[in-house]
Amino acid sequence: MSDPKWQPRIVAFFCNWCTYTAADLAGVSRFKYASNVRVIRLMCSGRVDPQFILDALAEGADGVLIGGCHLGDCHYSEGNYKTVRRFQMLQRLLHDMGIEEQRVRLEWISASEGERVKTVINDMVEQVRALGPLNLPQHRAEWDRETAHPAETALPAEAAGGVQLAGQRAQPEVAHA
Amino acid sequence: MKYSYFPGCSLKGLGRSYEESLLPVMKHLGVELTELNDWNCCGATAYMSVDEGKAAVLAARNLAIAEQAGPEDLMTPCSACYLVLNKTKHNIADYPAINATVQRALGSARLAYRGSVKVRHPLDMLINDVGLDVIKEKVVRPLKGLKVAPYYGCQIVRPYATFDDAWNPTTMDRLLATLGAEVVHYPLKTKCCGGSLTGTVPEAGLRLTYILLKEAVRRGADVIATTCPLCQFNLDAYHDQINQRWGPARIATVYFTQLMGLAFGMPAEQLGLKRNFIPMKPLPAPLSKV
Amino acid sequence: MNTNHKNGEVRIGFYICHCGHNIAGMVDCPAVAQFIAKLPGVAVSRDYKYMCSDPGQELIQQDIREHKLNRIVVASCSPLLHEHTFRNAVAAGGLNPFFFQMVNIREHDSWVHTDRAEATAKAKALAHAAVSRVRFHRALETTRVSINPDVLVVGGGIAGIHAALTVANSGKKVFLVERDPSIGGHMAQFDKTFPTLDCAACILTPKMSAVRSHENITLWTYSEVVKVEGYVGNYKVTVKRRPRYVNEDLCAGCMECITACVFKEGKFPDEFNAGLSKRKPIYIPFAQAVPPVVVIDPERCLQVRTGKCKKTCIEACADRHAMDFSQKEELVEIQVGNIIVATGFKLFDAKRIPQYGYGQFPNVVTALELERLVNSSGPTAGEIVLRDGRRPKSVGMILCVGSRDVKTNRWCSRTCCMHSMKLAQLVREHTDADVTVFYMDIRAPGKGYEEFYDKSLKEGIQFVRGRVAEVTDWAMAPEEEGKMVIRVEDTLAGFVRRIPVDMIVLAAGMEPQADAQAVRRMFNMSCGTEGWFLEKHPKLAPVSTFTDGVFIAGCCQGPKDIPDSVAQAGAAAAEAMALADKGYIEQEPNTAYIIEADCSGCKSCVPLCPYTAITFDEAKQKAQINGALCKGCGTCVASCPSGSIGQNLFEDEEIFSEIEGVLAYV
Amino acid sequence: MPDKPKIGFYWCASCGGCEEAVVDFAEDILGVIQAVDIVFWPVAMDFKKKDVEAMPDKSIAATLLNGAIRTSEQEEMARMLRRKSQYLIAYGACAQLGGIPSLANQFPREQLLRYVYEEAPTVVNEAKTRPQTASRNNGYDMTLPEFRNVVRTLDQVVDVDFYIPGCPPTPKITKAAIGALLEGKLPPKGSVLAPDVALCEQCPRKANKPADLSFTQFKRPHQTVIDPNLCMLAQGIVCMGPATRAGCEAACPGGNMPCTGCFGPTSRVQDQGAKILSSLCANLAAREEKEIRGVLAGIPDPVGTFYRYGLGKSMLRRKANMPVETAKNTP
Repeated sequence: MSDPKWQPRIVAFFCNWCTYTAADLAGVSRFKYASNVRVIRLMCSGRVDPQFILDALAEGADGVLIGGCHLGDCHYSEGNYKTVRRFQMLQRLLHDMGIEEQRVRLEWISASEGERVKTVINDMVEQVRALGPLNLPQHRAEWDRETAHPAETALPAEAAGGVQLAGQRAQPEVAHA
Repeated sequence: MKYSYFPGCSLKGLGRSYEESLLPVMKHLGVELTELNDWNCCGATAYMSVDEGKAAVLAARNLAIAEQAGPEDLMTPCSACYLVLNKTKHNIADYPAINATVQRALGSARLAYRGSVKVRHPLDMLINDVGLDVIKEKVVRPLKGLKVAPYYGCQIVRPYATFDDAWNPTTMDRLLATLGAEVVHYPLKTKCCGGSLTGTVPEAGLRLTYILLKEAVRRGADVIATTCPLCQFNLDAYHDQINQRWGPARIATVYFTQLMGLAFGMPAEQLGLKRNFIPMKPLPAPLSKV
Repeated sequence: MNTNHKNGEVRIGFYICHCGHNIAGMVDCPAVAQFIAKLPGVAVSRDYKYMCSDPGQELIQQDIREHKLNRIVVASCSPLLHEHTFRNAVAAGGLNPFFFQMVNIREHDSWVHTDRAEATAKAKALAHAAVSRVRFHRALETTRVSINPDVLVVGGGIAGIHAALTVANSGKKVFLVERDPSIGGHMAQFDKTFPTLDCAACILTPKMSAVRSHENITLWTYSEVVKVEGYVGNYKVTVKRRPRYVNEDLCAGCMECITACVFKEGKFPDEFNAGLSKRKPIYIPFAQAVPPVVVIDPERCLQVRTGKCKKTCIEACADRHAMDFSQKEELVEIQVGNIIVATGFKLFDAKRIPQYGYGQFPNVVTALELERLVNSSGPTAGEIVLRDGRRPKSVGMILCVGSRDVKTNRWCSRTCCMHSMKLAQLVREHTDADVTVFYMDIRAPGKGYEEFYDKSLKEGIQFVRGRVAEVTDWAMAPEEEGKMVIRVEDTLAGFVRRIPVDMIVLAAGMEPQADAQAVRRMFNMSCGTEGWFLEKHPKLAPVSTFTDGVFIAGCCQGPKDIPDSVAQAGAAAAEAMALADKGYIEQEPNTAYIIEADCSGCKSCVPLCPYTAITFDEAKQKAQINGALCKGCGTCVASCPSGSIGQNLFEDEEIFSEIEGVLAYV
Repeated sequence: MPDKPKIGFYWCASCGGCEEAVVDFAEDILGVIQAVDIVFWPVAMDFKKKDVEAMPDKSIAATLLNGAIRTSEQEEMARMLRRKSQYLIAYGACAQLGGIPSLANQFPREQLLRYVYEEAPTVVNEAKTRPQTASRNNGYDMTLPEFRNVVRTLDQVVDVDFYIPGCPPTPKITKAAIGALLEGKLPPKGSVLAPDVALCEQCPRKANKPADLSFTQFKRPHQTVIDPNLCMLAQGIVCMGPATRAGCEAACPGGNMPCTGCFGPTSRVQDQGAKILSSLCANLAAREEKEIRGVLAGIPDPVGTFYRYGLGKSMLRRKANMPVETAKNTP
């Protein structure tokens, strides 16, 4: 896609105790970095379900960044070990599914490394920018053009209480303005 | 014990007495030195400041040849060679750009350098490989009563303090003590000898040389022991000018290998000792017979 | 249970805070509010100057009443800062506080971005995510954990001592654990203290004995914490008590055993005198030691090492029977509610800067060694003398040794300027020597400190601005003979100087303790990159850590002088007491739970829990989670292969909708 | 009996095993035939497309459609049967999840055709002839369905009422489904007609799984002698059971083979592969990155292992950045 206005969209999952706090510190220190990363706070990088990463990519993220405490420093003592193990397999899976490893990154950033938040995010944004858009939703749309009518289930389904269930989700609305 | 041997230009020229003493001493200790085949300038002197890239290539060629020659460490006595070869080794490892230039140049001569060569200084290898106890056994004429100021010069411990402390090196002190000499405390052991400034800006260069000599004399040393051809020359060759400028500071400067030779009972002339401008003071008995 | 609420429609109230200019300066708040207003389920969407202010909170409560809101989203600063504030506001408005979600558009947005359009877009995305997520929130109850009022203080320096006394005076039990044989720390080694020059012993000793006599304080010296389990309010701590081979209760500190020791002379470097004097294998750390009982150095005592000794000490002790070579190392377990860590600092090893000649020239000493020399109870009874007994005619003091130097430590050790000036004045007092201080900057920021600097100048102490290049005994001029020469570029005069002196004092800086990393892991704290223990917030929570119930005081948090250490110790004590007096702490209800009907009993989750909160119920053939033990990391939730574990506040669908939300707007 | 409910069976991209599963009813098939009119079942009975087209919409009570959707014809039939049936039921793994055919979503269409018609070792085809959507053969116009770029699940093409999982579905759950259908005791639309709990609950080896299992290596079934009683995972054999819906009564573990996941995930899981990956990896014993990599090397093909039946329905669905080629079967 040769859209000059294209900006990478990166979803980040930061652990509450180290990386999220480091990002706060980066803010307090007024370090300036790229605005492409959207942070989702979890208590521990161990909470990062591989489904979250696949979903983020499937829903239109060009990259996913996971931030946790350094190995040995996990607030829950072992959580980040689970993360790094899952991560290694996920990387192979993504590779086999045609998604470049550099789109998904795992970084250990301790609560005091505010500056590292800046460097890691800037670095990753540039990395992903160089790779170009992933944009799986658009790919799916292209794939499905060959079916006569779009599948009914591709429309948003309403669940009880007027609440969308995560399971059957609409395509993300595209950029305003 | 086997080493590849890189003499460098000095040891074939001005500093030949260094080689003249080094080779027999090493032989005597059962150390086998194989001179590199077709070695070239190490890249020191003006080269480094004119074109670092070309200088690196020059040095790297020697490293490449050494790597080809075999697994032995590369021993080089001249401080300048020692520093430049080490520096190049580090730069090739640390800076991809330099590495690229070097490999490209080497490639055109069907050479390559994989980075495996260890560059060693004789002091390093004498203390850590041969060992002082072995050396002690070889001492037949201990240098009793000879007061020696150990002078290391600036290059072998800085910036890469690989085998000795950068501020207060002691390997030569320990070696000289093993030979039976009395090592005087010499706080200027790593200060600058004036380097090439002695030729280019004498008032600056010679002053530094003078300071070194003066301090050695003040400390009551009979002789300065050095590891560096340039230091040896500076400390040996300019006494007349120094005398005119600041007054006398007359003391001989010899290579530590020459003192080893004497202690091993080798005749002075075979050790190139006769080449000095300022000859070593007649030594207390029994050495004086030599 | 883990599906969204079924009770009618969702009515969301969204509020975006300007935070003065902090947010509004970079984010178009009204635009964000308008964007959010269009999203399904949003009933109210407003922007306001200061949401955390009373009127701001009142606004939320009013809207809850008037617009029947049942979900609240506030976009402002970090949840780590104000989540509690707004939850309380929501609760005051009559809603369950967990029907609330916070969006961090200050620390994570307005403060770190420079393009208004981009920052605004990001704010919209983050807000969109929160709005999508909050739909799924459920009413939750916080659980209360009761707090054991007893407090553990680790480290018996001035900080630990002050903290222990403060807590004990409030009527709570305190365990004070000190690694050395006596409490007192570095302060006990000092002679006088700046800027008042009152004697350290005079102000410290009373506090030390107060610790010993205090009915609420259990003092364990020569002991170390080796294990910490549990959580805020309920810590289980294991303390290793090393044998001192002397019964503390029976020993009267008469020291006859020391006189009687088979070692007639002191033979081993005396730690307290910084190695300037010698002690015997049996010794008393220093005159005012607390407890004032002797201790035996197991590495040195013949009896302990070989078992072959005349044991003259036992004879000397006679019928007091205080000597006890049968003592063994023991592990004691205690229960406390709060922990105050005050483990102090380590002095920079001046040998690491060889050009300053420490360890090479006998008359190069550290500031701490000089402290012992000027101290009347020190090895020279207060005489400032060179190693050969002469009195120095000239003394040079080198500042920032190991500090403010990229090659060693980058930080300023904060106390060295004042400390050195104090010593300079003492040297002038005790001798007629010229004193020259070599400094980069004189840092005297404190009450009466600048005045102290002036006093030093008036007393004729020379100040030379420049980083000393080297200390050498190479003399170039007659007046340099037999002296050490300090070579330095005088950056005010603008040339290189050689200054000969008899004695050189190195103001070695402060470093984190060698075992700081191990200690911080044990107490589950964080460290800054330099190795100092990390406070929860540099301004608003300076003595708290990221682990509830663990507080820090004194130099383990960073270099500081005595007044600051004491102030911090008081603060840490107050924090601990506040928790203890409240008696309980509300715990974030972010625990995981197993949906029993859905669990297949595959046991995959059981080994994952670091707190063994997950067990397998053989009867039901299902896994189950003990909510009291669960800390809410969510690792098991992410791992359950059949999606049968939920986590309050972090449900799958909540996170999925957040993902959708952040991606819904570029 | 005119008012017997009409039932249809149809197959799309599938191996035929699902049809076999119906035949596996054995005598019970008679019971079914008693209860219903089978109005469409190309495999077993001679019906033509036009017969169905002739029927009024919604006149078929239920159609059990198996197989994934790969060709234009399959899609067309699916849409028609959707129109004609009150209930359209995705029957079997391929219709529900894409099944094994959807593993083809890892490859571009052109590569598949080239391999099948030119490169496969058993193929002799110098002319490199490929099936054409339209051709003329001694005077007749011949057409073939178009081969699509993507393998789709049934519900990615038409609205689906219920799912009967399995490769193939067991007679038991099929009968239960048909029974519920006849008695009108149907769960909410979109339900999978099998227990919403993982297979371990039904697994005879469940009791023999240690509660503190952590993996030091992974083996594939042919690399070891499988203990007939011990939990597969406890033997280091990748078993999809914990991430797979129950209902088959652990047929494979019962037959001393690990579960490969054909019943798909529970309703609470969106991506079966991601979940088993998460669970298995979290429980590794290794701590150093190198060790971890070593242990995981025991699973050489993550996609084929974790998504053997579910790639078409997975979050990524198809290998990213793959071309969408012109809708003609010509090279």
